[in-house]
Amino acid sequence: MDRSKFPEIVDGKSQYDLDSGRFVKIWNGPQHPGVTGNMALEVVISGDEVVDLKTHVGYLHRGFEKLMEQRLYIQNFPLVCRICVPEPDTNEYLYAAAVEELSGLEVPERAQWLRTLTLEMSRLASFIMWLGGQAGSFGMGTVGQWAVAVRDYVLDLFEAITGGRIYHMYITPGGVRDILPEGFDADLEDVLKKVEKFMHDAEIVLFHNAVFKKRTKGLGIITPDMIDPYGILGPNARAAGSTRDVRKDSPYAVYDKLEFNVIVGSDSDAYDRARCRFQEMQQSIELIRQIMEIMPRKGSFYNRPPNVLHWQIPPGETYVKAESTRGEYGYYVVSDGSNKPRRVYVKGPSYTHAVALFEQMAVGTNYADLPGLMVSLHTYPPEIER
Amino acid sequence: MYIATKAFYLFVSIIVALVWGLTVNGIVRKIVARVHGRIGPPVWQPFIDIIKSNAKRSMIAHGVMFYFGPVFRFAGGLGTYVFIPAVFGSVVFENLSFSGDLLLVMYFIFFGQLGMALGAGEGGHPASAIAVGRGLAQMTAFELPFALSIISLATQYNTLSITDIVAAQQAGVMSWTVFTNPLATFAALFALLGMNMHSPFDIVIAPQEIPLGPPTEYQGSLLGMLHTNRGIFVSAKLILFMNLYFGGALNLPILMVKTFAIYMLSVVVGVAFPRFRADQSIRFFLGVPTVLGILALLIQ
Amino acid sequence: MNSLIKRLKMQFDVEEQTQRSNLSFINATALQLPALLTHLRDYEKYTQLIFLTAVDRIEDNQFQLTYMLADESSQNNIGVRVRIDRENAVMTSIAHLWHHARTYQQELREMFGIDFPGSPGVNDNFILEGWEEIPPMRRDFDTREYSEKTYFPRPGRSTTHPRTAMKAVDPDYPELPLMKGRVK
Amino acid sequence: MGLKDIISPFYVWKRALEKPFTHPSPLTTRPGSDRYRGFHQNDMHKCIGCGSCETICQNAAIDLVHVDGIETTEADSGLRPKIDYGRCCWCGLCVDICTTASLTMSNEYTWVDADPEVYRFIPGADEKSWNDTDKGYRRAEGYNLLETERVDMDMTLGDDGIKSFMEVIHGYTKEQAMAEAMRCVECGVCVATCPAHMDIPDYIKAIREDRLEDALELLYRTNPMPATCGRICTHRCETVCALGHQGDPVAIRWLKRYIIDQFPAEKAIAQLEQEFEDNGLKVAIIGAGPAGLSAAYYLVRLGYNVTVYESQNKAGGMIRYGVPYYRMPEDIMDDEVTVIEKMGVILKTGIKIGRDLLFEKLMHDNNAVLMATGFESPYELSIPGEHHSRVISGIDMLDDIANGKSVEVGNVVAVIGGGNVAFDAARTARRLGADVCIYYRRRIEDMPADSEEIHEAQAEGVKIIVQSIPVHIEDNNGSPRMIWNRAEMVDQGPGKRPKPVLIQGASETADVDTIITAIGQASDYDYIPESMSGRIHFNKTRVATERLGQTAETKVFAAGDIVNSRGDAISAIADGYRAAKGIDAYLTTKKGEK
Amino acid sequence: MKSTENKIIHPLENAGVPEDQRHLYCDASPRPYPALNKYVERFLNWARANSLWILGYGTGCGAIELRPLLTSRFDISQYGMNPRPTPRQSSVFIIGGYLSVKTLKRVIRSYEQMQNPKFVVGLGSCTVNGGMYWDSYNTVNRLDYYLPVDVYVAGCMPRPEAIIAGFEKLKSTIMAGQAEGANEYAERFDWYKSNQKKIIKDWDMPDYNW
Repeated sequence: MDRSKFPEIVDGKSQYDLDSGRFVKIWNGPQHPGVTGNMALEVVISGDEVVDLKTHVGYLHRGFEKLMEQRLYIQNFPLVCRICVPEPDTNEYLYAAAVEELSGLEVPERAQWLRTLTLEMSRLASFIMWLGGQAGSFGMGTVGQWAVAVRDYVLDLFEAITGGRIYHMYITPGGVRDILPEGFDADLEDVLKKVEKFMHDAEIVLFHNAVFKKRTKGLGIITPDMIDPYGILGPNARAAGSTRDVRKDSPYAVYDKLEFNVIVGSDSDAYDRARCRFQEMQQSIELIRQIMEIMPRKGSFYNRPPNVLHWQIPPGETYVKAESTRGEYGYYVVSDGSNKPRRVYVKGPSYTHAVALFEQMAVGTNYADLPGLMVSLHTYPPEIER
Repeated sequence: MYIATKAFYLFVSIIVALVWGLTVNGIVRKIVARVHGRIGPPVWQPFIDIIKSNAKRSMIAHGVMFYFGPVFRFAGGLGTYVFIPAVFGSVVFENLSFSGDLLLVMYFIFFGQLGMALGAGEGGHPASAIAVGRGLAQMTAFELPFALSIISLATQYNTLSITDIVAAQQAGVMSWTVFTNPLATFAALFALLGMNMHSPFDIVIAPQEIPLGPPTEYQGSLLGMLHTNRGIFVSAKLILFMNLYFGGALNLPILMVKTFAIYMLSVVVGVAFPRFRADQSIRFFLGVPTVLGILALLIQ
Repeated sequence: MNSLIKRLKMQFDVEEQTQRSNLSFINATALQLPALLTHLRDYEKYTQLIFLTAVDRIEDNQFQLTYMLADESSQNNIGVRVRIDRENAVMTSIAHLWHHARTYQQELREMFGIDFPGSPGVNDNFILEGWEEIPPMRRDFDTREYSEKTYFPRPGRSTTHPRTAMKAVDPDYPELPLMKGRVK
Repeated sequence: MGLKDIISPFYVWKRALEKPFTHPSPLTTRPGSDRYRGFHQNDMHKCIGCGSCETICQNAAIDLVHVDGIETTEADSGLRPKIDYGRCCWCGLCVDICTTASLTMSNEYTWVDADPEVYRFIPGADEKSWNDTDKGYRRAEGYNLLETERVDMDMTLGDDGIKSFMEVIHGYTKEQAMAEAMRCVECGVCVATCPAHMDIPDYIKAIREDRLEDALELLYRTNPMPATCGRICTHRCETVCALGHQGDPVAIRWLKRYIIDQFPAEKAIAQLEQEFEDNGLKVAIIGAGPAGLSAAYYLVRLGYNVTVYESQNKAGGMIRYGVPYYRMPEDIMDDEVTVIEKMGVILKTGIKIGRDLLFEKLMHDNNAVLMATGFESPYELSIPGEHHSRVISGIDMLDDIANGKSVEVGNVVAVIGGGNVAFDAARTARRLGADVCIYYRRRIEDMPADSEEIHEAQAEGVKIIVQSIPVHIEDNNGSPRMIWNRAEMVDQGPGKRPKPVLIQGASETADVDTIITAIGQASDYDYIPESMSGRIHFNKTRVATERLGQTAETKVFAAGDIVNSRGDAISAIADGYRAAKGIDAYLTTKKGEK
Repeated sequence: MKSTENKIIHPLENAGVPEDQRHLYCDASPRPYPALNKYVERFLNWARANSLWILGYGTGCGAIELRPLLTSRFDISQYGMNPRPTPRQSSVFIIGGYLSVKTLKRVIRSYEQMQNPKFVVGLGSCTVNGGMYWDSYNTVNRLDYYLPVDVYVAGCMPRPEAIIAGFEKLKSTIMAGQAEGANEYAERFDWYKSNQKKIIKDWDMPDYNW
C-alpha cells in the first residue's frame, strides 16, 4: 500500500503532530460498542480517513498460561474453555488432545464422534454470532437481533448435552463427560431447521442488500501474498484463495470420515469473507447432519486416565491444532513429568489478525468502516491475551 | 385576553404534539421490535425515560455553549412546531402560522441542528465532533432535494403559507401534492429519510463507532430536554410533511393516522438496510433525490 | 519430513525429535537460528510462523524458545527450539521475517523478560500495564502469593482436613514420632 | 447491484408477522436442562466428608467444615463441604470425583443478592429451595474419575492352594502396587479407624512416588510389625475407605505388605534408626505377642531397657502360633522379630512367668511391668459330649502345626465357629487332606472373620453351613457324630444384631472324623501371684485398666487381648503403643516426683 | 464492608496528571446527594427503576450472556432497559465477571463518568471472591473493594434468566430507595481510592473524573 501520504513511521511508531489540527486521536474502546469485546483501538484520523491505528489488548488478561502451570492436568480442563468465550469447545478439544497425546491415553471412537459434533455445533454458534455482529457493525441491527436469538437455540442444545450454556466443559481428557440425552436428535433437527430458516432470511436481506454490498465490497482486501508474512489463517486466508483448513490438511477427531469441501473465496474483501463464512455455516449444518447419521450410538465414551489427582504425564512436548471459526487454533503443551503441565501455550488465530494485520489494514480506510472491518476479520480478544 | 387564549391554545397544542411525538416513538419501537423478533419496550417507555433523565441528581458541564446545545435544539423543535398549523381549520391547533411560515419553519428545522452542533462541539468528545461534521455534511446533502422540493411546491401553489398549501389540497385525495407533484414529494420523502436518521442514513448517530454522535456527552436533564425535543420535533416534521404533501388534517385522528403513516416510511426502510457511510449518503442525496427535485422544479 | 531433516543436518548443526508424522522438533543454537528460519522459510516452504513462545527451564537456568513453523502445502509443523541464558535473556529478533513476530516478541519481553533488540515497539506495554514485579510468566514468580498479597483475600474461610477432624475419634491419637533424642 | 438488491431487504418485514423469538416469561418457564450444572446439593447422610471435592477444586471454592448434628465417627469425618460461590465455576469436577456420589448439582441457577458474603453455603445442611430438586448434573453412567475396581491380587487358591502350606497370597508386583496406590484419594478417613493410626495416605503416596525407604520409615513409626499387618490385619481401614462406597476399597493391607516385602530384615534394619538415648529405667514385658513386642519397640525408642519374657520357644504369640504358615510364613515372622530385637529389645523365650520366674521378682527388678499375655485357652462349647477325644480346639491344632507336630484330622472335619481361627483351622484341615465344613450360628455377613478369608476358604473348597447350632456330640464307633440344629435370625430391634434362635424340629446329624471348635479364647491369669490378686481388677475376663493401660497396681500395665475386646493384631499393636505411652508417662512423673 | 478506616479527607492529588493539564479535570471529590422529599423520591425511584440504561461495556466473560439478553431471545427492553454506548447516559454498570487490573482502571473511569444515581451489578463468582481466577496475578478478587455494588448474580456465567432476576432485584432495591451506591462511593471516597490505588500501579489519571 502506498503509505506516502500517511505519517512517517520511525521505529514502529507513526510520527504525527496532534497539535497541527490535521489529526484527531480517538480511542475506540475498551468501553466502546464498536470493538469486538473488551479491547481498544487507538485511532488517529485525518478527516474521515484512518491514518494510524494501534491495537491495545490485555484488558481480558487472566494469566491462563500461568494458572495452568499451577493446576493439575484435570483441573485445567474447566479453565481452558474460558479462553475463547464464544467458541469454547475448540479449546476443550485441543487441551484434551494435547494431554492425550503426551500421556498416550486412547480415546474411544464414540467420544471422538461426540467431540466432533460439539465442535461443529460450536462452530455454527460462533459463526451465527459473528454474522449478527457483521450485520450490526454496519448498522443493520435486524439481522444482529435474529442471529443472537438463533444462536441461543444452539446454546439450548449445548445445555441439553453438557449442562452448560456457554462453558460446556464437556470434552475432557479421555473422552467426553456424557452421551447425548434422550430425544436429542429431534431437538437438534428442530434447531437446525430454525437456523436454516434464519440463514435463508439472512441471505436474502443481507447478502442481497444494496447498502451492505456497497459498504463491504472492496473493503479490507487481503491479497494472497499477505497471508504468510502476516500469519493469516482460517476464512480470512481462504477468502484470499488459500486452501488451508486443518480439518482437511491434518484431520483430527473424525473429520477424515466426513465428506466436505474446503470453501475458498477469491475477492478476499469483507463481502467475500462474509460469503465464505456463510457457506461454512451451511457446511457446518451439513456436517452435523452427517455426524448424526453415521455416529455410533453404543459403546464407551470415556477412557479413564489414572487417578486424576495424581496423574503424572511423562516429559515431552507437542503442538496440536484444530480449525476454529477464526482459523487454526493451536495448543503447545510441555510436560515435565510432574502432575502439572510445565507450559501451555495457546495460539489463538485472532492474535495475528487483530494486531499485526489489523493495524496494517486499517490505515487508509474510512473511520466509519473500522468496526465493520474489524468484525470481518472475526477476532475475539480473549484468545489474544489469554 | 386574545393573547392569553392564544397562549393557552398553543400550550395545549404543544403538549398534544409532544405526547403524540413520544407515543409515535414508542409505537415505532414496538414495531421495530416485532421485526427484530422481540416484544419491545412498553409504548410509554419514552415518557419514563424523560422522567428518569430529569431525575438524575448530578450533572457535568463543559461550558456555556454546552448548555445551549439542547436549548437550541429544543427551541428549534418548538419553533418548527409552533409555526406549523397542525390541524387545518382548528383554532386550537392553528398555532402561530402566518403567510410566510414555510420559510420560517425551514429555518427552524435547521436551526436546532446547528445549535446542537455548537453545543456538542463544546462537549470536547471527539466522537461528537466527528458526528457533527458528518451530520452537517449529510444535512446539507439532504437539504438540497428538500429545498428543491419546497421551491417546487411554492412555485406550484404560488404561496409560502403552509395553511394555504393545505387549503389547496382540500379538494379531495387526488388534489394532494403527492399526486399533483409526485416528483417533489419523492424528493422530499428521501430527504425525510435523512432527516429522521433511520438507517441507512443514521451514520450521524451510529452507536457502533461514534457512540450516539452529538449527544454523547449529554446526560441528565440536558438529555431529557433532547428527548423531549425529539417528541415535538418528530411531530413537527411529520405534520409539516403531512401538510405539504398529504393534504393536511382536518382533525386530530386524521393527523395521527397520516403522520404515523409518514413516519412508518422511514421505519420500513430503516430496519431493512445497514447504514451508509457519510460520503456514500451524501452521494446518494446528491443523486436521485436531487435529480427528482430539479425535475420537479423544472416541470413547474 | 525425514528428508527435510537430512537436508537440514547437512547445513546446520541441529538435533531432531519426531513427535508425530506431521510434527517434528529440532534443536538449534541461538546463533544459527535466524539463518535456519530464513532457510526454512525461503527454501523449504515453511513459510508460516504459527507462533513463537518461551518455556522457562529454570532448573537449567535457561529459557527455551520455540518457533513453530508450518509448511504451506502439507501443513506439517516443525518446531525449532533454542535455549538461551535465563540471566539477561536476549535473542535475535525475527520481526523482519514475519510481521506478526513483532507482537510475539513484545509479549515475550513482557511476560518473560526476554529482550529482542531491534524489534519494533518491543519495550511497549502489550498486555500488562504498570507491572512492577518480575515478569509474571517466569517460574519463580508466584502468582498465588502475589494475588493473596494484593487482592484482599476473603476473611472467615477455614477448612479442616478430614484426617485432623477424625482425631476426635481417639483421644490417644499418636503424636508422631514417639521417639526421644537419638544418639548416633 | 441491481434492483433486487434494493427490494429484497424489505423481506425483513416478514419476520414482523411471525412469532417473536422472545421467551415470554423466562424466569418461571425455563428451568435448567436435566443435566444443568446449577447449585450444589449434598446428601448429608451419604457424604462421609472425605474432602476429595476440596482436593480437586481448582478454585479452592470448597472448605470442609463441621456441621451441627453430624458426629465424627470412624467412617465419617463429620465434615461437610461448604462451597464459596465467589469461587465456584460450576465445572462439576467435585461431583465427578465424589467418592460416595452424595454431591450433585441441581438444575437451579438463580441466586441473586446484594451482599457478597451470603454466597457461601453448605449444600444439604443449609436450607435452600433446590435441596430436593431431582434434576441437574449427575455423574453419567460410564464416566467416573476414580477407578472402582482394585488391582487383583495373585493368589494360589483352590486345589493348588491346599496342596501345601506355601503362602497363598503372592503380594503385589511394583506395577500392581503403583496402580493400586494410584487409586487412593488421600482423604485420610482410614487413619482414625486404624487402631494404630498408621499414616496410610502418606505411605500409599510414597509407594506411588516410589519412595519405598520413606514408606518403610512411615510404617515403622506407627507399627513395629508391618509385615504381620500387611498379611493378616483385619484392615478396618479398608471398611471405611472412601473408595469403598462406590467400588472396592483401596487394598491398603496389600500395599503395606508390598512395602515390607521389599525389605527383608537386614535391609529394613539398615534403613531404620537403631540407637536411642538410654534413660536407665527398666521395663519387663510378659508375653511376646504383638502387644508385648509393640510396647517393647516403643519403649526402647523412648530409651528404656526392655526385657520381654515369652513362654513359647519363639516370639510372636498368636501370630506365630495361631496363624497358619500359608497366611503368615515363618521366616517373615522371624524377620519381624529380628527387626524389633535389633532395636535393642532383650527377648527371653521359653520362660514362663510364675513357673520359671516369679512375678514378684519382675516387680522388684523393674521400674514397670507390662502384662501382654493374650488369650490362649480355648472356650468350650458347653454342650453334651464335647469332651470326646476327637473334638479338638482350633487354637491347639494351629499351635501344634506351628510347633511342627503332626496332626491327624481324618477325612471329614467339622469346624464350629465363624472367626478367623475357625477359618484358619478349616483351611489347615483342608491342607491336611480333609473335607471341611464350617458350622456357624449366624449368617455369613455376621461372621467376624475377614471377608477375604471367607472367600479364600470357599475357593479352597471349605463348605459353610450357616445358622447351624451344634446341640449334642455323640460317639459313633470312635469318631464323633454331631447333632446340630438349624436356627433362624430373630430381630432384636434397631442397633442390635439379630440373635439366632433354634428352629424346633430342624435338627440334623453329621458324621465326622474330627470336630474342631473355634468359638473363641480366654486368658489364663495363673501367673499373677496371690499377693497381687486384690490389686489387679478384672472386668469379666479382661483386665481392667486405665486409658493408657495402667492397672490399679500403678507399676503394672496391661495390653493386648487381655485388655481390649477386638482381638486382632493391629489392636494389640495399638495397645502396645498406648501402654508404652502410659509407662513413659508414669515413669516420667515418678522421676519428677523424686 | 462498611469500614470507617481511611476516613480522613485529604485534598486530592490528581496524581499522574501533568501540572498544566490539571485545570482540564475536576479535582474535587464527588459529593453525596441527599434524597428529596419522600413522595417525590418515590416517584423518581419508580422512573429510575423502570428506565435502566445499561452501559455497553463488556468487561469480561459476562458480556457474552448480555447479548442474548439485549436482543430478541430475552429482550430486556420489555423491562425498560436499553444498552447505552456512553457512560454519561447510563445508569447501570454491569461488571461481567472478572476484572483485570487494566480493565479495572477503565471501569473506574467509566463509573466515575456516570451520573448519580448509578448502579453496579456484579455478574458471576469472579465479582464476589475472584472466581476461577482467584490466584491470578492480574485479576481483582472482590469487586466491592473498588466500587459499590448493588446486586450480585451467582453463576459462571449466570444465565440470562438469572441476570434478569438480578435486574428485578435491582429494581426493587431502587424502588425501596436503597440503591445509593453513588452516594456511598462519595462518602467513602478515600477508602475506595486507596484500594484502587493499591493495585493500579500506574495511576496516570485524575483522582476523580466526572
